[in-house]
Amino acid sequence: MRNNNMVAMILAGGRGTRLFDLTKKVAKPAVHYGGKYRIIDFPLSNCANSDISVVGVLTQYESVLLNSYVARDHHWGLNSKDGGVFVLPPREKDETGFGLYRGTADAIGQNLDFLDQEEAEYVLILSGDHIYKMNYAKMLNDHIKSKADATIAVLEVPLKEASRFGIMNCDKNDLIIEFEEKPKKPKSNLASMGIYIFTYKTLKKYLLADEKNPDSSHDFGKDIIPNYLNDNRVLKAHRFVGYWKDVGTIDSLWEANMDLLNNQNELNLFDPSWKIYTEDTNTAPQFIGEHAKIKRAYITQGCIVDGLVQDSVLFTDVKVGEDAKVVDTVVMNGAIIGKGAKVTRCIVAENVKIPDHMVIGDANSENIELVTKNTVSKVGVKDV
Amino acid sequence: MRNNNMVAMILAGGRGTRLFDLTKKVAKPAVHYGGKYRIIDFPLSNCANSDISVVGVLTQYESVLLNSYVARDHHWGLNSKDGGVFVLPPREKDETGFGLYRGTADAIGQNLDFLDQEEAEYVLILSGDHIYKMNYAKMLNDHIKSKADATIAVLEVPLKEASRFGIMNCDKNDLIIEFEEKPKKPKSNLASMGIYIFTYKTLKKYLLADEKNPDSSHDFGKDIIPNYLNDNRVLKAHRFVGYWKDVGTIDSLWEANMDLLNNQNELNLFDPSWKIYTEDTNTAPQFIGEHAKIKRAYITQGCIVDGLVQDSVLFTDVKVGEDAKVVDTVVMNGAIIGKGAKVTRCIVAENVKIPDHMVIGDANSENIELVTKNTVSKVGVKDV
Amino acid sequence: MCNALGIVSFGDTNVDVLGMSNYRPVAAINFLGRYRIIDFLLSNMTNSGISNIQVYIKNKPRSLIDHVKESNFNINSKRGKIHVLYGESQITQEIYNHDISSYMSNMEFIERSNKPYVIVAPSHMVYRIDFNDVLNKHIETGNDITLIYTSTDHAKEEFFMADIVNIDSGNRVTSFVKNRGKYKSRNISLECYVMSKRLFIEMVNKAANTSSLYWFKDIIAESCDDLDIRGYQHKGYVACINSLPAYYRASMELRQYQYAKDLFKQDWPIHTKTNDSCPTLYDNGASVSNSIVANGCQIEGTVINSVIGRNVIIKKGAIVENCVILPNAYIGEDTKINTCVVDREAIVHHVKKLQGTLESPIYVKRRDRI
Amino acid sequence: MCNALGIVSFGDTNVDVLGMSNYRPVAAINFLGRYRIIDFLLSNMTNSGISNIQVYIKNKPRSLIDHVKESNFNINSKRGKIHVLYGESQITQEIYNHDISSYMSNMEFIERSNKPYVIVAPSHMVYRIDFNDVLNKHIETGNDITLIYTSTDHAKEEFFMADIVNIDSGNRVTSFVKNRGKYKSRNISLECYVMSKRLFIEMVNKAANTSSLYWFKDIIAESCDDLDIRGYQHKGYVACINSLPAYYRASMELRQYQYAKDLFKQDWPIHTKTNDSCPTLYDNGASVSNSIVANGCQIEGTVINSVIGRNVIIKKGAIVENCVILPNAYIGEDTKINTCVVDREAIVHHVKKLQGTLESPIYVKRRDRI
Repeated sequence: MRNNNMVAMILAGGRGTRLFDLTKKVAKPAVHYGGKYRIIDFPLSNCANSDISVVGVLTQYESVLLNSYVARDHHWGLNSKDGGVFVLPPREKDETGFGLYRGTADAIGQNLDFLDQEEAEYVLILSGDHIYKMNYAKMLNDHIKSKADATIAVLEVPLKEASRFGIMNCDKNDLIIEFEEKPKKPKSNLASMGIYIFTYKTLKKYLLADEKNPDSSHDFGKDIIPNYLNDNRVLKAHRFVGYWKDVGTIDSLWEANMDLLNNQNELNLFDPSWKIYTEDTNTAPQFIGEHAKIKRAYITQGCIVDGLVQDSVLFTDVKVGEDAKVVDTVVMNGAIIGKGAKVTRCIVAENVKIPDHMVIGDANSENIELVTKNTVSKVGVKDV
Repeated sequence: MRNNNMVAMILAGGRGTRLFDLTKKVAKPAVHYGGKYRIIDFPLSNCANSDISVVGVLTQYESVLLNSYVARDHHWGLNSKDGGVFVLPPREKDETGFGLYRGTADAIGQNLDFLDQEEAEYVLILSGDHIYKMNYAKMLNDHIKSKADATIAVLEVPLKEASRFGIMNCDKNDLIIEFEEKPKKPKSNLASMGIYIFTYKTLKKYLLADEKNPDSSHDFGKDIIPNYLNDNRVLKAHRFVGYWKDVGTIDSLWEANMDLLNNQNELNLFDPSWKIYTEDTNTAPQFIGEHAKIKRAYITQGCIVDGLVQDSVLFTDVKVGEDAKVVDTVVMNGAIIGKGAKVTRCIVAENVKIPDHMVIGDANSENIELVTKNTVSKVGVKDV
Repeated sequence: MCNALGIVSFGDTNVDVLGMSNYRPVAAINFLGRYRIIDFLLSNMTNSGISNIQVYIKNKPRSLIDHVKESNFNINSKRGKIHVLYGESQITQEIYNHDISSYMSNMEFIERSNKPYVIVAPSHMVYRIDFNDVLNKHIETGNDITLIYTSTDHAKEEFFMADIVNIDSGNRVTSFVKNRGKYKSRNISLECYVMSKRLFIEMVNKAANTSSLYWFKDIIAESCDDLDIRGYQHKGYVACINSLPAYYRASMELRQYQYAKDLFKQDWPIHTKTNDSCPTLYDNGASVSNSIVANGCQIEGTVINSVIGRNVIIKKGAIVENCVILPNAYIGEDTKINTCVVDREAIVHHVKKLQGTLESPIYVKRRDRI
Repeated sequence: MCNALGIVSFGDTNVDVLGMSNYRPVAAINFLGRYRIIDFLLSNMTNSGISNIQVYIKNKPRSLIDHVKESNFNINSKRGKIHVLYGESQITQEIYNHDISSYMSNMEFIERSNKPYVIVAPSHMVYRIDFNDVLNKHIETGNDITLIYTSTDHAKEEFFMADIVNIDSGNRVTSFVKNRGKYKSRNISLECYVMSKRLFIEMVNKAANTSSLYWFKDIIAESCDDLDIRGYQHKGYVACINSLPAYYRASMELRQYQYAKDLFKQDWPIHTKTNDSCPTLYDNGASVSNSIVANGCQIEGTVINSVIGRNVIIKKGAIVENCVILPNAYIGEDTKINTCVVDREAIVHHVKKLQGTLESPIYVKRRDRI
């Protein structure tokens, strides 16, 4: 279905350096989350659920896994005849030679031929590393109704935190009259979510001009939006209410996982009308052994649990041995918690094997501990 | 199905400069051929028909169309659960930074992580711009049976032409004892087709070593195969019999199309047991009008013909007006031959509109004329 | 985005393409070389943004299920679904095998849809329409049911046994009668109804309670006084394929580009199951004019005023005139056939001459060898 | 690459999982939380490289067609095909509705296959096998038919009414008898036959000509003397799901990892239709042990020794013990159920206590509300 000719472009080039070892071999949008998902499943599923059929994914850094992950577009039903998920890395061209993407706007600017080819009428710009559910079709309706040149999704944030965000100052019709990047004295609490709908014809002009501007940083927030405002273009703020999380740090990734233990959480992954689709793993159901004790946990297929799991999230194929204790912890795919081991307030990275009886993490720690293969080999085994 | 864990890697980075305007905006493997196909449909369909499920396509130059074309892997049935067509352009890595592919071997060498991830046991190296039908499963059997480290598909060529090819000199068991690139005095007529099967574990070692060799040109023919031979590795020649064409020039592209007019041609696209799959276009059937005269032609869906078509191939959505004459000509997708126009011994490029009554091409020309938008605007209209 | 559930109904007992429907439902009959009849309606629906569609069939579901499941109607494969439904319980008498009984036995699936509207249409009416226009008009007017009709001046020759719809000056549907070919100019119902899902379910239940022989169109006809049913005129080309002569006539009309171009628009693709056939080879000796030809054919003979299906072989000296040849058929050397419908995989070889008439074209059965 | 056509047969009249098979063929019954019974056989076939498979069913094809078409069995979507077949003509008497009549009415599809061998197997036998090993052995030995069997010491309790196969010292099959539970140790036929396609067609024709009541296994049994039928012993875990107690027993066995691990191997994925459910939330109050749990569940109660299907909700204070709960069922607050099989979408709410026995577990019907 190509009802509205809106093409989504997901910016997925982020290195996510504050996630340390989790992004050493994997781009941030491919980081695991919530038991069975990867972060980029959220924008991709939102696209599928919003009747968008063509999605470009702009990748750059360490993208082999991410590229082959998103290329299996049938996971999100995005394999319709005219649709698809298209990986768009930087590439060589006849005219311009070869270079990395210089910024968010340049990433789109270098792919105008793709947007032309897909006959885009509107372009939806998304980030590959946010966790939320949003109906972009409604946002497009808003964009069309308000005859805007660009529509920006905004979230109300507490005013005292507003200075950490790009803030939109609007008139009473939610038309944007001013944009301030991390203002010291914010005039409003409407923060940009980095989600934009542009009417493509206009955007193309601005991007072509921006490509040639040597002083530009080629960024939507810093260059394109201000240019639109300078030219008195119509910019609409589209208000979003609901769960939204940018998981930039180990602590915020852990928190976002812990949110799922709350059966009232706003993200509500149980909702059958807005499913988050992901890779179909060939794993068996969960085997809960005879010594298992499970107190408030979020557990997915392929896990084999024979110990205590409390206030924790277990990802695909995790094994928890007899007498092990996993508390306040996120255990990523394929990790093994040995017999009698005790893990508290940690994120255990993929495929890490915690030896029997090892004790790791601290119930009173300020920060969440990231447990990697290195950690395990460094820390001694403490028998308790 | 992942029966044999052979991953195919299609080298599709060629600029194809000798195809001039046909490859100005499109990489050579994406050039149209045979009415409804693109050249890369042949290796991709061969993979599908040989039970290969994972295919990497290494692209580089002007690849937006090629990338999004191959990414729609359901066209070749290559969208099985574990399978897929994966676009592999050069990319940024944590260790090495960012650079173009330096040669055929480097293209594979930069994607060892992909091959590792797909758990390749064997790697099949293909070129994206050859037209042929070949069962790679049989070649793999040959490779396994002869316990080879590498197997190279070879074609018997007339001895006098052998000096244009890479020639394999073999023992009586078809084991390769010597490789000569374009030898002045060829000792055999077995030419390499640029199709290799490597046992991955061995290949990986050679590629890693080659990456570090500053004197290497990073090419399979010039570096990797000679290194294998130097080390007395087992190299098998796999004999291929049948239609095979490298369409590097306008003339050879034209010839390859004309071959299809022969109902005995070896390529035999009518064979239901080895179909060549391609994009599914939403075109109507062919409409043959009341003034149409068709003498020996190969015509596909979407064409509307009301003139004379003789010894010609019409691609998707071509229109031939009343009283037009199309003779010894290849007319590419969407081109329009105006009323009373006369086109002889040409390739008419995509979407070119030949005005009514224009006369173009010459029955006695030495070379085939490529008709582009430029040609049409330059040449005057001659009424005959 | 069309906020409606699509329901493909099956035609009543007046729809029977003699001979051909022995092998498959009318919906699954090959049409214009590369399509099945149902492709036109399903493409109307999916192109209008309807991605949840129920296809009801009476019997012989296999060919239709295979076709629908293996076609690519360009909808999201997770969110959308084309669901082929049929009564699973055995119906003892054919007379009880009507649309109402199918809807009743699959009511669970209808109720499960979260769309507020339904668009019900049979597949044997072939035309091109954007259902968004109809639904928007329906919502704007606020009436109970909107019915699509076409106005024709050929009601004597075409649309035989279809429903004539009588419409008053206020565009309100007042009654229906069968077209028995008595009058030239009439409004013909395309049997496509737009209404709320709630009303649809109500009507189905009412029909079931009224009579166990009622079809959905019977309860509609009976409700003209109680409900506000409005007409929506469709102005483009319409073919009503409810008999073999009608099938033949539509094929002959649509092989001419001036008629066909109304169905085949660039921005309105007709989706179907691709067969991955190569282009058609017009070999030495071929002479083809005024015809539709699908891909994969090998033609060495003469083809005039005909529709040639996929992978058909026409040998030297054969003359095919005013014929409809279905996929994979074989017309042998020096065979002369005129005004025939040759079904799939049939071989015409030993019989050297066949001549039918417009009113009753000769039908060569599926896989027949003559 | 297994050079064989896969044929999934349906079980004879002794296969009937009471209650559950009213709603779907045995092949389509939900199993182990997230599978259908047929997934194990189909995965055996596709993992062995068989990409052309015919699934024969007796009746109620819909649930199985939907499941098979929407699952991803990891085969090339152009080259491979899993074709669900059934008799389209009405069979007047159930006694004539056997595998031979299905094969006969779909002989066209069997003949069309270009594979020289067939592997015929019913879906109600659950085990893990690489058919390449069997086929290679068959070709090596050069016998007519190879039959897979398992040796059990539990023939008194299990495989009731399955076929006991008698094998001589030369590994040749000499005769079959029904297992009526009299003896402890027996060789049980898995009803899986490997032979050339030519012989298969011959046998089907012979059966049809011999008696219109013959099943395929009848003609096999009759041919022990004339044909060289050899046994191939399968050594891994086998469950024979031919009745409700057998279904229940297999579920109880396989919820224990020491049995299940024989079926679930890393390099031998069991393919099924994904439902895209989120992980399971073990909420405050949950206590779960010795159980299999699928995804999408919300558990606030106690679960012991049970199999819990996808999207099941178990409310506070509920105790589920020794039960098999199928997808989308709801177990209300303070409900205590023991030794029950609760079918899909059933709601156990008002009845606060249910207690079955091993020989006859209580069965709560699909969509029941009790």
